[in-house]
Amino acid sequence: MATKNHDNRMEIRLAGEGGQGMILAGIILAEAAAIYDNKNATQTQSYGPEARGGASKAEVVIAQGEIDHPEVIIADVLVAMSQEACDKYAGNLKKDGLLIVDQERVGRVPSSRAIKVPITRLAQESSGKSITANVVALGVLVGLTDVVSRQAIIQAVAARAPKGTEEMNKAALSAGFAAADLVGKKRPHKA
Amino acid sequence: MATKNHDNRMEIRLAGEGGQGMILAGIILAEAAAIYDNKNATQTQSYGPEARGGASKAEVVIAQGEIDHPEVIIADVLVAMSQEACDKYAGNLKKDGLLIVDQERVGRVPSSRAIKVPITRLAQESSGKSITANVVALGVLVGLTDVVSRQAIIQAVAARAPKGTEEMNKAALSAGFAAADLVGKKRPHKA
Amino acid sequence: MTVRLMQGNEAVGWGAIAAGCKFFAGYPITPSTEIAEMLSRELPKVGGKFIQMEDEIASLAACIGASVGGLKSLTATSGPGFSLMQEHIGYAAMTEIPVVIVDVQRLGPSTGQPTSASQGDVMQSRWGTHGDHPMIVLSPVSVRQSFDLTVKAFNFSEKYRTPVILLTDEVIGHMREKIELPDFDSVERVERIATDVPPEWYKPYGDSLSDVPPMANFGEGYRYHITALFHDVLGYPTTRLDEIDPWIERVHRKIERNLNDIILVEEDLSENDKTVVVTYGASARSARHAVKLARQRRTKVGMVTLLTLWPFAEDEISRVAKTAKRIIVPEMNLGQIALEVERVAGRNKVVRVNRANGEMVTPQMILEAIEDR
Amino acid sequence: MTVRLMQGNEAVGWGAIAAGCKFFAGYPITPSTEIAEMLSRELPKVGGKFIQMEDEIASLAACIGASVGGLKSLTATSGPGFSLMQEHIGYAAMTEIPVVIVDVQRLGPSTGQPTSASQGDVMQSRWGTHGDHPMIVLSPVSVRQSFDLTVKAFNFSEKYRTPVILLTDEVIGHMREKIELPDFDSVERVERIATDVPPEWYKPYGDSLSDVPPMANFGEGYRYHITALFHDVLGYPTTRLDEIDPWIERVHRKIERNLNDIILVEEDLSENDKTVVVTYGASARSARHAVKLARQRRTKVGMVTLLTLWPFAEDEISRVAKTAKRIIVPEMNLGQIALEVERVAGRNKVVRVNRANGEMVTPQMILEAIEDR
Amino acid sequence: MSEASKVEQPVLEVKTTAKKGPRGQVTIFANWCKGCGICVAFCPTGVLALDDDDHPVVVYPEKCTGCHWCDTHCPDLAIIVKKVEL
Amino acid sequence: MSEASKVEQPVLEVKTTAKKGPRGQVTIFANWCKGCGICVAFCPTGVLALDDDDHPVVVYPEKCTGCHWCDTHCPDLAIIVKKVEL
Amino acid sequence: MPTQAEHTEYMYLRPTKKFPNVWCAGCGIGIVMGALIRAIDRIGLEKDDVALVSGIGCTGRMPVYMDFNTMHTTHGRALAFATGLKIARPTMKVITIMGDGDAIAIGGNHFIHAARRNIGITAIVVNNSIYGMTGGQYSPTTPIGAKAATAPYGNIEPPMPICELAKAAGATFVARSTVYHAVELDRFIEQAIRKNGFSLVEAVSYCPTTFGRMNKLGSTVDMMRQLKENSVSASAAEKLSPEERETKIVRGVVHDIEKPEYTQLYEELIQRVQAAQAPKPAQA
Amino acid sequence: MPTQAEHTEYMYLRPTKKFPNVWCAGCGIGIVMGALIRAIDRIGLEKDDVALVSGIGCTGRMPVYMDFNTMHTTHGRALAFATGLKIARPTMKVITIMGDGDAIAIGGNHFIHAARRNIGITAIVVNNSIYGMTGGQYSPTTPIGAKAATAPYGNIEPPMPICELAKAAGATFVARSTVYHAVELDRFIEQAIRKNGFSLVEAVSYCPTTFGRMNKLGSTVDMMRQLKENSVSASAAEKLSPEERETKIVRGVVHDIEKPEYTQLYEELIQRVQAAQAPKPAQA
Ligand SMILES: Cc1ncc(C[n+]2csc(CCOP(=O)(O)OP(=O)(O)O)c2C)c(N)n1
Ligand SMILES: Cc1ncc(C[n+]2csc(CCOP(=O)(O)OP(=O)(O)O)c2C)c(N)n1
Ligand code: SF4
Ligand code: SF4
Ligand code: SF4
Ligand code: SF4
Ligand code: SF4
Ligand code: SF4
Ligand SMILES: [Mg+2]
Ligand SMILES: [Mg+2]
Repeated sequence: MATKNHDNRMEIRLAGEGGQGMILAGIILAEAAAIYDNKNATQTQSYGPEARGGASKAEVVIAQGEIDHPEVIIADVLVAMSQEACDKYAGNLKKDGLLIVDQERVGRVPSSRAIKVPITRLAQESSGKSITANVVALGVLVGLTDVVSRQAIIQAVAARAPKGTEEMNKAALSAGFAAADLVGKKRPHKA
Repeated sequence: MATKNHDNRMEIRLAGEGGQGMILAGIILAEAAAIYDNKNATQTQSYGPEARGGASKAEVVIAQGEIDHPEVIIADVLVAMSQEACDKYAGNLKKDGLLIVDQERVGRVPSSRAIKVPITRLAQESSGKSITANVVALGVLVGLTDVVSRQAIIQAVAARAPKGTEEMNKAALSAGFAAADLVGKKRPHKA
Repeated sequence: MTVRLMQGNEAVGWGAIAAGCKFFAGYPITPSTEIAEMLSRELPKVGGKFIQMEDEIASLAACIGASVGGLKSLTATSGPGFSLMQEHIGYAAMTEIPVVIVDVQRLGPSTGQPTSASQGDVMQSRWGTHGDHPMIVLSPVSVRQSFDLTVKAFNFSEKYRTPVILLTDEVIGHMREKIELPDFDSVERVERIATDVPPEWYKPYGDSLSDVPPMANFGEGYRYHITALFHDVLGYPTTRLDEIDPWIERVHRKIERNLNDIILVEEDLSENDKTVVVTYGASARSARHAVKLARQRRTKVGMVTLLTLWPFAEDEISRVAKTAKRIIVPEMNLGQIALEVERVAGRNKVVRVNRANGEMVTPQMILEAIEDR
Repeated sequence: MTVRLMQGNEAVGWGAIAAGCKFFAGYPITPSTEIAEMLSRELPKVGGKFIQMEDEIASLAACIGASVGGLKSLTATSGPGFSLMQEHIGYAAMTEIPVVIVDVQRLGPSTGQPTSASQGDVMQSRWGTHGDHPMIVLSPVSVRQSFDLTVKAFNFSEKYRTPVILLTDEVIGHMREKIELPDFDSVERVERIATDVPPEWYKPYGDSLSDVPPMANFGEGYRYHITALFHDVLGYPTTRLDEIDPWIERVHRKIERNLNDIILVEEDLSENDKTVVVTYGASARSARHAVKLARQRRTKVGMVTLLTLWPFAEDEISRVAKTAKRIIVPEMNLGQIALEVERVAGRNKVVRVNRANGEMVTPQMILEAIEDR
Repeated sequence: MSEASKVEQPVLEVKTTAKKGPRGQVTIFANWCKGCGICVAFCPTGVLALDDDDHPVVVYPEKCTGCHWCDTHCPDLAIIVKKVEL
Repeated sequence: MSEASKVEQPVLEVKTTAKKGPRGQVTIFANWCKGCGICVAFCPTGVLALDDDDHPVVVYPEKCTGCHWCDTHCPDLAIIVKKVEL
Repeated sequence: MPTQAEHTEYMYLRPTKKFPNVWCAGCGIGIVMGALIRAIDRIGLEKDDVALVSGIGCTGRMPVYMDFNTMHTTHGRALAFATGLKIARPTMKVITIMGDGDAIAIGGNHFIHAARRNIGITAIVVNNSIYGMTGGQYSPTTPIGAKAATAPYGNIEPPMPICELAKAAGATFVARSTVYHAVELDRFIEQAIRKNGFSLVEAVSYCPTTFGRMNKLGSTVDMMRQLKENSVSASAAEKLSPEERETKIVRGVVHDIEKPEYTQLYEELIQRVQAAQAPKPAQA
Repeated sequence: MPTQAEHTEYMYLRPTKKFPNVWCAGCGIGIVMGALIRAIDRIGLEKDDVALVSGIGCTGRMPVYMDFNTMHTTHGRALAFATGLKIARPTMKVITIMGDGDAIAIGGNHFIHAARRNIGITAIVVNNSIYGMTGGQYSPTTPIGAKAATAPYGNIEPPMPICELAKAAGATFVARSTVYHAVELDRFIEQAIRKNGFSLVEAVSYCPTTFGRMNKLGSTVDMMRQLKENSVSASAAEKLSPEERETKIVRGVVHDIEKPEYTQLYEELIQRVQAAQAPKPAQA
């Protein structure tokens, strides 16, 4: 559908496999927007077909004004952490939308404009744990798009980090920012 | 309501206490009409307010043609085997309707035209068992009104009598007929 | 067969036997218990089986299980038990397993008045379980129809692979009326459509030219899976929209395309009836009485008796509404089928005649509505 | 309180706490379980009690028992559990015991698709139990409303001595949104009307100037009887029509005379909207989106959001129908509230927009309906 | 309230060898009595009998030992036995 | 079918003092395996190990006694052990 | 002449609810009612502190006559309602009155879970081996071979041992007696009510109207006599052979142990949680 | 290299249903599935003669993978559906597969009544002490003190002894083992299926994803080890003190008796009724 979005509506989809923490990433992103940037945000999610494991997807909508339809209609940004996720959701991305993939997990991308970042590897390298890949992904996403401010995402990640993992997560986020800076700002065109 | 009844509709109510067999009497009467007189009949019933005992009431509607509303609208005949039953239902009797009461159980009657028969006593005397009072009542009712033929009620009673009680019930029915003959035919006026 | 005086409940039992029912599971409840009692006596005679379960939930579950095993199955209950059966009515609808459920309506809500009559479960019979699915509900007007519609209920349930509800009431269920049962061999019996493909090819939920896929019984060589999760044509769970949507469509289509077969109404109309009574169940008895009285008084009035309550006879009532100025809907509730009549015929045309205290709507009440112009 | 991102289900839990709820009994089921989980954590902190019962039937029973003991009580479930609760919803209605039931709708029928959304229980929430009785059903559109309407649900239930259903759905329940919870002390809380007569004079079901008799809690000196048989003003079973009829009338009257208080709608109408969207729950989010888009395109379109689904906003929709030529009813089911809209507004005016596969109705689908003249 | 009490096997105080004079005074409330006959059948000393109407009556008041069998077992709470101190 | 069978307490045939050569041939089907590590942890003779990807691999095939612990316990039916007749 | 008002039982009957009761002449349910009242009277409970919760059935009609907090719920669910009430009012003596069908057929699950939780409720089951109210269909306690309205050829299902079931599920006091042994019955009920935990008394009764008639067991008096003759005390039962014992109703306290009661554990939980929440006092 | 097709278990998997299964890595439910297949294989049943009926839960997902007549019913009601199926097909081996919540929480009543009737169904209960599928709420078998999603302060309800309950209710074969003891488990399942009557096998399992995580019990491997260490065979249990025994999972056959099976009794009833109905042959 046409996305003459009200109030600078931004639609972000984070998709991967169960266990990669994409839903948590969505929550953190929405919190960054809603609590720290004082915008509005909705976060929704869906689980894979089976009880455990399988695909997992979070959607975040961010806007200045009220958000009506809470789900992604057609994404401004897609972060795909698995090939399956990329295949499944790349079709529902705006023509000028931004596709970020984990370089090592997504071999085939549908467009040459896709931004490939070795997200999981950066997680391992920066924090010593590959499970911070979701935080690296947030760093890349925010670094590239400013859907929320860097300050906001830093606060949001810090607020959600379990005791003792604060530094690790901070490092992962910074690694994401750095990777984004390297790629160069490349915001999706907004209507 | 006005009772321009279709097809010679006759409405009979048999009321008494639980245990007096008034519902069985209703069934027998309806069977006499439906099976042995080849008319149509419906039989309905209601129980007292409480699980056991209390008031009990059977209604029988008999007609040549189809019977629509299956319950008594305003009775042509009321057989009351207890004071409570008489008090409760005498009001719902046609102006020219027939009221038959068990003389020894119903002290107050609402109209001097009520037919008083010592039904339970006749049962005891004729059959040796007061539980045949319901059959005596049928005898009186049929004897007085011809709602069904005597032959039909004789057959219907016989068909329902438990093994070994055939004679007893026959005697009770005859006692009812005899009592009716004594009172003299007094059919309710039919519209 | 001979002429007999019989209760509606008993006639339901005989209807089940005539239809080929071989299994009954139930839990006693007034005013339905006579059905269970007569079948506990009669089923073993025809090699059928009767079991009293620990509750109504288990009763319907056992019926569905027995149906999967190949036996035509029946349960019977009343309000409180019917409420408990709702989850499994949905299960049977979702898995498309034939089963017949009798609800002999009594006065509710809740325990209410067990020995009093009611038509209070009309909407529940359509909407009592969660989620969307079509439902066939039949409602008899007489003892004879209690027999006939029980047979119909079994036939519909097998023909369309669906639960069918026989919605009767305390008046019809307990009333005794003259009935001459037909020879059971002469009764039309529909059997479930057997598959004619070899087991490897069998698709329990699809691949049939009609909207009703053939149903294999367990134990006859067709091993397949049954689940009330949304499932694909093989019966396996699915979350794919391209498998869910067709299921929903097919299951509605199988009813909707066959409304001509399923919707049973009795019309007693003449050309330009300005007043029409739309009625069903016990109230139809009072309505007929009132209509005859009105006609005796030369009042023109038509009557439509719904034997199939659900799916609602939308076309029939629309047609009536074209000419009728007033549609009278007598019910032993506070207005349930009247909602549908209002929806289809227009609210302003409908005159509701309600009684919800356990007593029948009287002919007088209906007559007054007919004559009150 | 601070700004937070919160799920609708969690907001229901906080709404309960704010309303003074002190008891929760439930049985886990997706997608409602977060409500139970948060209350198992939060209730003991405020001296309240949480118990997981052996099933949903027992859960609602325990809530009713606790309410009789004086605690405001809540249960939460989804489709299959909601079907099981039907008998006791009727019990609470019949005995006039306040209790709040949350149904977080998921895709049915039957097991369906536990993690998918639906608005498939709208009719069930009104008609799911046997017999006739009124029912209050509220449906939130946002996380904040999940909080607010939970408070309302408790307040209505105490004020009118009735079960109240909060009919939410998987979208609203699981969605996270920005919310600033109010100071709980500032939230309006309605307490049940205490009796002011001495025990010998107390009539639990009558003798009050209003239609809602005061309710005494067990253990506080007013020993009385509760039964779901029809009962007299003292609570004793009765079969007398002159006691049954007044009960039925009063219980309906207590709702019908207070429609102004109970029926909550949000109207976004301008004078001569020829097209109006009537919506509720998750679909209202899509509808708002579509309406804004349409208005951007200079299409005139109004919108009515039903926060109270039952009793149905008959007057409001009648009013809208006077001027509107088309009323669009988007639902995540196959047309449920649309039935009522059709009944009240006329069938020919209503355009149904349905999706019953677990996905939200999209703004696009609604927009097309709006613009398709 | 929660102290555990010991399991006592109760012994009915039925002594059929009656001392002089009654030790119990029996009253039957006809309005509550349904005439089941339990009291009559089981009174250890034959104090009661059924009348023509199948209702119990006290026929040998002097034989009553006040054992309370009848009022303890009347399903309709229609009998009262009062101990009479000798 | 209904004859009652005796209760036998099964004895695992685990003999860690391996005879010469393997007595079992282990195959792991990676497409079914979820990498839970149960087989690796409990193989009595240490035939298996987890690779970098947390998936089991056969590292000492010759040690396998064919005891069937691993294929009996794999929750994903992802191992097959074939007895090798010596 | 004494008046009814002097009768102990009468003191606990509702002045506003008219007798005679609904039960058939001679029905044992009334005897259990008498026993219950005597037990409550002996313990000396305040009427306000007692709640009677019943399900549907002839037995379920018992509470309405008594002047306590009384609640007639739905068929089979008395214990679930009672659970909520007991949690709301832990100091109240909550007593459920159920028929065998009510407690063990449709209500079996609530029965075993109330027992498992060891919630401080007393369950009284009037076991007449039949569904009385609906007219004599077989129940889960109907003996094998007995006739019933839905077992015209004799029942083939083994009866459920109510007391043993309660014990296995976790009840802390379990006893069985009969309406013939009304004094023993009231003692057991007294013990059960005094118990701090889930307690069960199975009161074996009879239904002359349905079960008695269908199985040709004679009058009420005959059925009382059968209870007397077919039952033995636990101590006497020990002397019987297992086969003989099988055929007897064994009366006595089946089980009596101590275990923490549910609502008390919950109160402790609340205290624990609230204590952890309370701001720590500044160090002295 | 052997192919999967040679695997015994594989012969019983559905060719049309894709693996891997739905369960979390290392979940014990899959081990029970293997044990069940081995048991059926050993008995040598025809696939057509076996029906698997399950309820809702992670455990309830088991039947779909296996190439029998399989039915995934509603939560708690598997045994009620199975009862109808067994009556319709008395010669079929009907096996129900249930989680602890499924069988004993919402399904407790069907459980005790199937046992009471002694209907020839085999019930396999995978007891992981938790509601796995809904995310780890406490179940009627959760140990006292354990944390769960709805017991954040520790569970206060005593667990239900599943085997003892079945025994009290009337089951004729009852056994308990664990997924660590997979070979013993399949032997017990074999015995249970061979039994002509209601038979129960409690397969003690674990849920690493919910219960394990919330109670910090470590990995799947750790939880397996705990099963090994916390369980004893029945014979070993006899040598323990009662207190020690309390803390252990006792494995073994708890109960094994002979009693007429329900569907056989019903077949006899039918024969009896039909014989009485049949016209008497003319006297010779
Ligand atoms: C849900 C539900 N199912 C069935 C009934 C019908 N019913 C009422 S009482 C009863 C059984 C009565 O038997 P029991 O519990 O043993 O009590 P009794 O009458 O023998 O004292 C039944 C089945 C009901 N009221 N509600
Ligand atoms: C009537 C109903 N209530 C609740 C649920 C939700 N539910 C699904 S599975 C489950 C419990 C699962 O626990 P268990 O039976 O122990 O199986 P497990 O997942 O642990 O194997 C629940 C409560 C449901 N599907 N239906
Ligand atoms: S026991 Fe009671 S009811 Fe029965 S006869 Fe004696 S006094 Fe009357
Ligand atoms: S108290 Fe009653 S039973 Fe005892 S001796 Fe006196 S009359 Fe007889
Ligand atoms: S036990 Fe099975 S699933 Fe687990 S690691 Fe070994 S092969 Fe893989
Ligand atoms: S069969 Fe498996 S467990 Fe046994 S020794 Fe070989 S690899 Fe190890
Ligand atoms: S039917 Fe039976 S149980 Fe009910 S009151 Fe009569 S005798 Fe008692
Ligand atoms: S949640 Fe628990 S029980 Fe369910 S599959 Fe995962 S580990 Fe197994
Ligand atoms: Mg009983
Ligand atoms: Mg479990």
